[in-house]
Amino acid sequence: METIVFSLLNGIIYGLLLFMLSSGLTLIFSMMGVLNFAHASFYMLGAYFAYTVMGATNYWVALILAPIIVGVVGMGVERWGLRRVHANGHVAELLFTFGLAYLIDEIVKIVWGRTSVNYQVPDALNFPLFTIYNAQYSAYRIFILFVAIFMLCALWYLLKKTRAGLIIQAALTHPHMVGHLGHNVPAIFMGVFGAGCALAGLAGVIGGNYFITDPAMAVQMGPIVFVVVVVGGLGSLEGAFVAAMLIGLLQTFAISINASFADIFGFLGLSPTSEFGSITIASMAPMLPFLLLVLILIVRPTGLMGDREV
Amino acid sequence: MTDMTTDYAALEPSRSEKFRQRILPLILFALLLVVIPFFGPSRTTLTLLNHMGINIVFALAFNMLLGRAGLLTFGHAVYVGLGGYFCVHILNWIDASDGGFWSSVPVFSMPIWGFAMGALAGAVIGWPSCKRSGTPFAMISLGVAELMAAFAYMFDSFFGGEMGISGDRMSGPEFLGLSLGPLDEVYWFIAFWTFVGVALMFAFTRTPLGKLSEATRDNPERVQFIGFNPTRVRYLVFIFSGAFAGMSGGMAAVQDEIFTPESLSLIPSGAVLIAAYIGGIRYFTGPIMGAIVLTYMQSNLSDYSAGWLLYLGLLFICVVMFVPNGIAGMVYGGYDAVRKGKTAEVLGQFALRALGVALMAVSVIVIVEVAFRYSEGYGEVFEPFGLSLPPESVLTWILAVVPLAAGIWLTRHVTRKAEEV
Amino acid sequence: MNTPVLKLTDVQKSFGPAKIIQGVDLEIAKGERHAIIGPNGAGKSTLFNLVSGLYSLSSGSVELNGQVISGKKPFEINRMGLSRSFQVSNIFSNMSVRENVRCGVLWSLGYGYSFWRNVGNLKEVQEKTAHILNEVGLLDKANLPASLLPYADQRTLEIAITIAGGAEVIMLDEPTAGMSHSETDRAVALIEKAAKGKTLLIVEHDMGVVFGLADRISVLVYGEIIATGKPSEIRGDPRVREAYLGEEADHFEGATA
Amino acid sequence: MLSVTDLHAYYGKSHVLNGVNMEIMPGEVIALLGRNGVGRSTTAKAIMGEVAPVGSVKFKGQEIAGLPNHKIARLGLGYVPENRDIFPTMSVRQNLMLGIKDMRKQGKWTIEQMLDMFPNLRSRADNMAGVLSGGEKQMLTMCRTLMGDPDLIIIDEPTEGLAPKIVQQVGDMIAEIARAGVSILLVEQKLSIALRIANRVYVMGHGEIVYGGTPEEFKTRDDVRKEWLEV
Amino acid sequence: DTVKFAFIDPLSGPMGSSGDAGFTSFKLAAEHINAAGGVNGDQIEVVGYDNKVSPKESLVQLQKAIDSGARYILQGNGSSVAAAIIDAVNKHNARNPGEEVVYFNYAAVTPAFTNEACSFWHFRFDAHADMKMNAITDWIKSRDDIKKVYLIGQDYVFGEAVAAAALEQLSEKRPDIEIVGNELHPLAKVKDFTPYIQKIISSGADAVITGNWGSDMTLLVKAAADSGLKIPFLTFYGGSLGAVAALGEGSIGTLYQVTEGITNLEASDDQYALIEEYKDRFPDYDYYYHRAFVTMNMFDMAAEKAGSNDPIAVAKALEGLTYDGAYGTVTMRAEDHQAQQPLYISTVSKDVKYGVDNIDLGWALVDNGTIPATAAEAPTTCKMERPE
Ligand SMILES: Nc1ncnc2c1ncn2[C@@H]1O[C@H](COP(=O)(O)OP(=O)(O)OP(=O)(O)O)[C@@H](O)[C@H]1O
Ligand SMILES: Nc1ncnc2c1ncn2[C@@H]1O[C@H](COP(=O)(O)OP(=O)(O)OP(=O)(O)O)[C@@H](O)[C@H]1O
Ligand SMILES: [Mg+2]
Ligand SMILES: [Mg+2]
Repeated sequence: METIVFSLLNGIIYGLLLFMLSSGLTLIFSMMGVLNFAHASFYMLGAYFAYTVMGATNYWVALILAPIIVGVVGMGVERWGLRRVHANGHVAELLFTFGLAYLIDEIVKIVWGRTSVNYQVPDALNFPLFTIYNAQYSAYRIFILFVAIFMLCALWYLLKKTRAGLIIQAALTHPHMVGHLGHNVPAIFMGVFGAGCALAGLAGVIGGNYFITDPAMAVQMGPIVFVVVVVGGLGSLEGAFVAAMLIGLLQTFAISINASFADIFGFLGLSPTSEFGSITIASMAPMLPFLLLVLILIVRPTGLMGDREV
Repeated sequence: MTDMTTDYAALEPSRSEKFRQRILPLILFALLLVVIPFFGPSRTTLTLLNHMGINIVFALAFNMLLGRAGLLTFGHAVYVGLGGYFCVHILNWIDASDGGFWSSVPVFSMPIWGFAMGALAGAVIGWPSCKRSGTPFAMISLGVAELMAAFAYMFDSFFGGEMGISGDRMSGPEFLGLSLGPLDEVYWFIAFWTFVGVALMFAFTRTPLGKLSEATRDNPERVQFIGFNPTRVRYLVFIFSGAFAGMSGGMAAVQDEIFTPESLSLIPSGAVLIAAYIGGIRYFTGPIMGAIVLTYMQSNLSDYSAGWLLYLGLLFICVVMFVPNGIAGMVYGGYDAVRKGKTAEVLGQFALRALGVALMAVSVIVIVEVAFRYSEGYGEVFEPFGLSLPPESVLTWILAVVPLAAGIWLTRHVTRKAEEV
Repeated sequence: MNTPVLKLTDVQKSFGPAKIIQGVDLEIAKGERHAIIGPNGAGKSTLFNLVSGLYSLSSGSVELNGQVISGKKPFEINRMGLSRSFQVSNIFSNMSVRENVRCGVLWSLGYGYSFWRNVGNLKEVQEKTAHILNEVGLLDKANLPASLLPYADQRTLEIAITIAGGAEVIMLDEPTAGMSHSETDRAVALIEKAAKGKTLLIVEHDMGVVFGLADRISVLVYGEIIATGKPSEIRGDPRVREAYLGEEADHFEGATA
Repeated sequence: MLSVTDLHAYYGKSHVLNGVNMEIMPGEVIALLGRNGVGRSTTAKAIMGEVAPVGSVKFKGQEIAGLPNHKIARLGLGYVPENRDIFPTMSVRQNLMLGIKDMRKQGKWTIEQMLDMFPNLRSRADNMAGVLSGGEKQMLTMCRTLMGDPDLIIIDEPTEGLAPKIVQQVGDMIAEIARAGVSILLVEQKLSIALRIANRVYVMGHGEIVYGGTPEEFKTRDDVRKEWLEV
Repeated sequence: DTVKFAFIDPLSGPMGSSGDAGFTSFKLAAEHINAAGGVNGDQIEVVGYDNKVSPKESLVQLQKAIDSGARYILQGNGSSVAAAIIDAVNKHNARNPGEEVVYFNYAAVTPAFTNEACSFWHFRFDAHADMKMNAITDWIKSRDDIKKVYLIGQDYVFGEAVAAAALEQLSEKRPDIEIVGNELHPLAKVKDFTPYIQKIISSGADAVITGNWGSDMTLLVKAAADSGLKIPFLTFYGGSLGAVAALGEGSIGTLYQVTEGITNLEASDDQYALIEEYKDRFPDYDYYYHRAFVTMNMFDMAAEKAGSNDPIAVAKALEGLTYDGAYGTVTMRAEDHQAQQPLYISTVSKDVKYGVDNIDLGWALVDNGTIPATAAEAPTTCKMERPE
C-alpha cells in the first residue's frame, strides 16, 4: 500500500515535471517540426536568468521576468538564425540548434562561471507541506504541480482556442499560400518559437532550484524531452501530457520493483547470478522511456495520440 | 538497332570522362595516402591521420544513410562500437590462442571482422527500424542508441564496463610484414583500409542498390511502382551502412587498442552527423572533407583556446546558415565556375568574402578570448601578437567592433553584387 | 474475347463511412486501350490505387492474367506486369532524368537489389534506358535533374518511368493534365507508340485525348460504372451526358464531325 | 481598382515579363488569355509578390509591389494559385477556416454557405483535404480564398483537370462570385468559359499585353486568336 | 631545461570545471617548486591537454603530449580514461624503450589499477575506492546508533565495486548492521531521485553509502533533503565542485565525504597561506585537490633523491618514498604504487574557517573522523613487473 501511494504520488509529480520540461518542445516540435536540440539550453537560460533576477529582486519577479527574457532571446534566434535555415530542411535546422546549444552553454559559462550557482527555493515555498509515511512533501513540489498544470492550460489554449496552431502547421508546408491568405507567417513562427523558448525558460525557473543550476544542466536533461514529445505524438498536446504521465508513473513504479530478471524469467532457466539475470527492474527504470519510444514508434509511428507521423 | 547504339553512346559519359570522374580521383586519393609518410609526419600527426581515416570511413558509412538514402540516424556510433568491441575481443582471442583458429588470423584483417559484426548488428537492429523512415526512424535510432549505451554499462562481459576492454595489436601473425607496433605501420594499415572503404562505398553508389536508395530517398511511394520494396531497399542499405561503420570500428580497434562504452554513445553519433553535414551530405566527397576538418578541430582546437567549443558552435551555425551545401558544395561551386571560365570573377569574389570573414573572425576571437579570460578571474590578459588586450582597454573595444562591422559590410556588399549579376 | 488481362469483380472501397467505390466490374482484354472517364471525385484515381495495390480493397477481387492480385503489395503487382503513372507527377526529383528512367528498367532486367554490379557497366540497362529516353523525346535532357524539367516534360518523364519496366498493362492517370494543345498532341503520340501491343488503361478529362485514343470507354460516376462501350456509344449515351459531359459533348460532336 | 504599370519579372536570368500594363475596375471580371508559358501565371505571381515584381502595381491606389504577401492579402487581394496548394493534412473545414483573416469579424461568406454551394465539399467536410479528388481540391481552394472576403480575386487556371461538367459548375461559381461584387482576374485557357464570364479580355504574348477588349469584340478578332492563341 | 608534465583531463564542456580545478592545483604546486629552485635545477612546466573525458581523445592527447616532450602524465577524471592511459603508457613504454613516460593518477580510484592491473608506470596519489570504503566503515564502526545501512550507486563497474566493498567490510567490522537496501541505478539518467529516497525512508535506514558522483550525487542528496530525510549520506565525491552550493543548507547533517584532507583541519600556517593563495588566484574554485600538491612535492623529493629527472629513475625513487604532508604522512607503497595516507570523514557545517563554492558553508571534521593510514590501508594483489 505504502509503495503504491508513494509511487502514484511521485509518479504524478515526476510526470508533471517531465511535461513541464517538454511542453515548450511540444510546441516547437509539433508546430514547426524543428527538433530543437537547444531546448535544454533555453531551459538552462531560464534558471540562470531567474537566479540573477532573484538576486536583484525576488523569486516572484523572476518567475515572470525570466521566461519573458528567454522568450525574447528565442524570438531573436528565430528571427536572425532559424528563419534563414528553414529553407534547407529539418536536418539543417537541427544542426543549427545543435550549434546553438554549444554556444549558449559556453556563453553561460562565461557569464555565470563554470560551477553551479546557489539558486535556492524561496523561503516562502521551502517548507514541508504534509508528511505521509515519514516522507515529507515540500510545498515546492506542489507548486511545481500547479505550474505544470498552468502550462498545460496555457498551451491548450494556444493550440486549440487560437488558430495559430493550424496556421503554423499549414505554413510549414505551404508558407506562401498561407501568406496569400493574409496570415503573417514569419511573425507567427517567431512568436511560436519565442513561446516555446519561454516555456522552456519557465521550466528552468522552476527546475533550476529544484534540481541544480550549473552549466551542465542542459546536457543532463538529455533526450528525455524528445521521448515525451514523440511518444505522445506530434501535434497532440494531450498526447504529450499522457506520455509524460505514463513515463513518470512507469518509471516510478519500476523503481519500486526490486525483482530481477531471474525472478521473473526464472522459469526459463535464467539464473540470478548470471549477468542478465541479475539485472533488476528497478535498475532498468530510467531506460524504460527509451524502450517505450522504440516500441511505440515501431508499432505506431504517429505516437500515442498524434495525428500525423512524427 | 544501329541508331540505338549511337544514342547510347551520346548519353553515356565518354570513356575519358568516366576515367576522369571515377577512377582518377581514387588513384589520386591512393597516391596521396602513399605519399604522406614520406613527409615524415610525427607520431602525433600519424595518430591524427589515423583517426581521420577511421572517421572518413565512418562518416561515409553514415552518409550512405543520411545523404544517399535520406535516413537520419542519431545512433550510428552503435555499429562502430559493436564492430570495434568485437574486434578487440578478437585481438584478445588471437593473443590467447596458441594453435587454434584465431592464432592464424592476422590483426590486419580486423576491419573485415568489424564489417561482419556491423552488418550483423545492422541486420538485427535495422529489421524493425527500417519499417519506418523520416523522423520516426531518427527517433528510433535515438532510442536504440540510448539503450545500447546503457547496456554497455550493464553487460560487463562483452563491454567491460566503464573501462571498456583493451587488446594488443602486436599479437598474431604478421601480414605484409607489418608488426603494427609503431604508428607508421599502423598508418599503412589505416591507409589501406581507408582506401578500401572509400573505394567500396563509392562503388556502392554506382550499383543498382545504391541508385535505388537514392530513388527511395526522393520518393519511396514511386519506388513501389517500379517493382521495389522501399522497406527492403532501406534495410539493405542500412545493413551496408552498419557494416562499413563496423569496419571503421575494426580500424579503430587496431589504432586505439581499446574500446569503451563512450564510443557507442550519442556523442560520436552526433559528431559524425556534424562532420557529414559540414562536409556536405549531397556530395560523395563531402563527408570525407567533413571528417578531416572535424577530426582535426576536435583534437587540436582545444590547444589554442579554452573557448574552442564556442568556436565550434559558431562554426556549425555559420556553415548551416551560410554554406548549406557544406565544404564540398563550396569547392565544387568554385570548380564549376572556374571551368566555365569565370576564374577571375570567382577568385575576386572569393577573396573579398574571405577577407570579410577574416575581419569578422578577428572581432569574434577578440571578444571570446577577452571574455573568457575576464570571466575566469585569474587576471590573465589576452596578448595576441604582442598586443595587450585587457577588457578595459580602448584598443580591445575597437578590435571587437570595427573589424566586425567592416566584415559584415564587406560580405553583404559582395553578396549583393553577386546577386545583381 | 479470350480471358481478360485485367478483371475487376465487384470491387468496393470505403474510407470510413464513405463508400467511394461501390461495386465495380470491369474486364479489359489483351491489347485493348481502355479509357475511364467520370466526374471529379468519382473514384477514378481510387480505382487505379486499388488495382495497383496502393490501397487495399474493402471487398471484391482484382485479377491480372487470371491471377488474383488484390491484397498484394504494389511492388509485387508491378513485378507481375502492371505499371501505373500518377495524376500528380511522382518522379525522383533529385536524380537526373536518365537515372529516373534507369531505376524504372532495373527490376525488369533482373537487377533486383543487386549491389555487386556497376550500373554503368550493365549494357542492357543502359541501352534500354537510352531507348526509352529516345522514344519519349527526353534524350537531350537526359542529364538534367528531374526537378528542373518544365512541367510538360515532367509529365512525360512520369510516363517514361511507367513504361520503362516494360509492363504488359499500363495505367495512366491523366497523363496530359496541364499540358498545352501541342504538348498534348505529342503526349498522345507517345502514348500510342508506347502502348503498342500492350494493354492500356487511361483516365483523362481531355475528351479529345479520350476519344482519340480509346477503343472502349467506361464511365465511372459515384463509384459505379454507369456505361461501358465504344466511344461512339458513350458519346451518345444520355446518362453520360447528364453525369459527365454536359454541354461539351456537343462541342466534341462538332469538333470531330 | 488594380492597375499594373510596366511590370517586369525575372526567373534568375530569364526575363519573363517585359512590361505588363493592365487595369481592373471595381466589379469587373477580366480574363487573361495567352499561350502556355507566355507568363500569365507569372503576372499573377508578380502581383501577389510571389515573384519579385519590378515596376508598379497599385491596388486601391496603394502601391503593393514589394509588400510581403500577407499585407497584400490583407488589403483585400485574394489569390487562387495554379497548383491549388490546399493543406493536405487538414480537414476541409480547417482549410476553410484558415481562409478567414480575422476571426473576430463576420465575413461576407460563412463556411456553411460555402458547403451549401458545393455539396461535394459538404460530404467531405471532415475528411483530410489531401485525399480530395482534383476537382474537389479546386473548389476548396476557391472557397478558402473567398472566406477572406477579398475585393479582387486572382484565379489561375481554375478548370485545369476538371471534368467537363464540373468545368461548367466552376464557371457558374465564378460568375456568382462576380455577381457578389468581387472583381476577378481570371487566368484561363478555355475560351468558352473565359468569354462567357468576362467583361473584358486581355491577351498576352511574349510577356506583354498584346490585346485588350470586350469579349464581343474579341470574338471578331480572328487575327489575334491566330497569332497569340492556339486554336 | 624544463620538466614537462602533461595534464590530460577535461578542460572544456560539462566536465571542464572539475578538470580545471585539478589543473590549477598542479600549476600552483609547480610554481611553488619552481620558485624554490625547481627540481634538480630544472623548472617544471604543466601543460594542459583537453581530453573531453573521452578515452579515445585521451589517446590522441597523450600522443601529442609525448611528442612534445612530456615524460610525466597527470590525469584523474574518469576511470575509463585512466584505464586507457595506463594501457597506452604500458604499450608505449614497451614499444619505445628509452622514451618512457610515467603516469601520476591523482583521482581515478578503481582499485584494480593498483591490484591485478597494476603497472610500474602508474602511481596513484588518491586513496582508492576500497580504502575510502575502509575509512567509511571504520567510522561507522564507531557509531553504535547506526544499525541499518542503505547502499545506492550507479549501475556500472565502479558502483558495483563500491557496493561489494561496503557489504564485505561492514559484515566484517559491524556484523550487527543490517543492509536494508542495495540499489543500482543507471548512470546519469535519473532526474528525480525522490522515489529512491522514498525507498530509503521506507527501509528505515540510519545511513546511506554511495559512490555516486556528479549530478547523480547532488540530486540524490538534494532529494533526501527535500523529503526531510536527515541521515548521513556517506559519499566519495560529496566535496566535488559546486555540490554544496547546489544543495545549500540542505546538505548540513546529510552530506558526508571522505578525503585525504580538508581545508578546515588544524594545519600549519604555511598550509593556510597556500589555501588562501589558491583561493585568491582562482576565485572560482576552492583548495580541494590537496593531493595535487602532494604529487608534485613527492615528485620533487624523488627526483632530488634520484638526482635525475629521468622517469625511470624518478619512478624507482618514488617507490617507498615517505612525505610529511600538511595533513599527515604519505607513503608511496612500493608493491603497488598506491599512496598510503590518513583519510578524513567530514560533513557540511556552518561555522567553519573556509567555506566552499563561495558560500558560507564548508567542510568540518566529524567526531572520530580521522582514519589513520594504517586503518585505511588495503592489501594488494599486485605483481609488478619492473624494468631491468
Ligand atoms: N485515402 C482516402 N481517404 C478518404 N477519402 C478518399 C481517399 N482517397 C480518395 N478519397 C475520396 O474518394 C473520392 C474519389 O477520389 P478520386 O481521387 O479517386 O477521384 P477521381 O475520380 O480521380 O477525381 P479527379 O478526376 O478529380 O482526379 C474523392 O471524393 C476523395 O475525396
Ligand atoms: N520557377 C521558374 N523558374 C524558371 N522559369 C520559370 C519558372 N516558372 C515559370 N518559368 C518560365 O517562365 C515562363 C512563363 O511561365 P508562366 O507560368 O507564367 O506561364 P503561363 O503563361 O502561366 O503558362 P501555363 O499555361 O503553363 O501556366 C515559362 O517559359 C516558364 O518556363
Ligand atoms: Mg484522379
Ligand atoms: Mg500558368
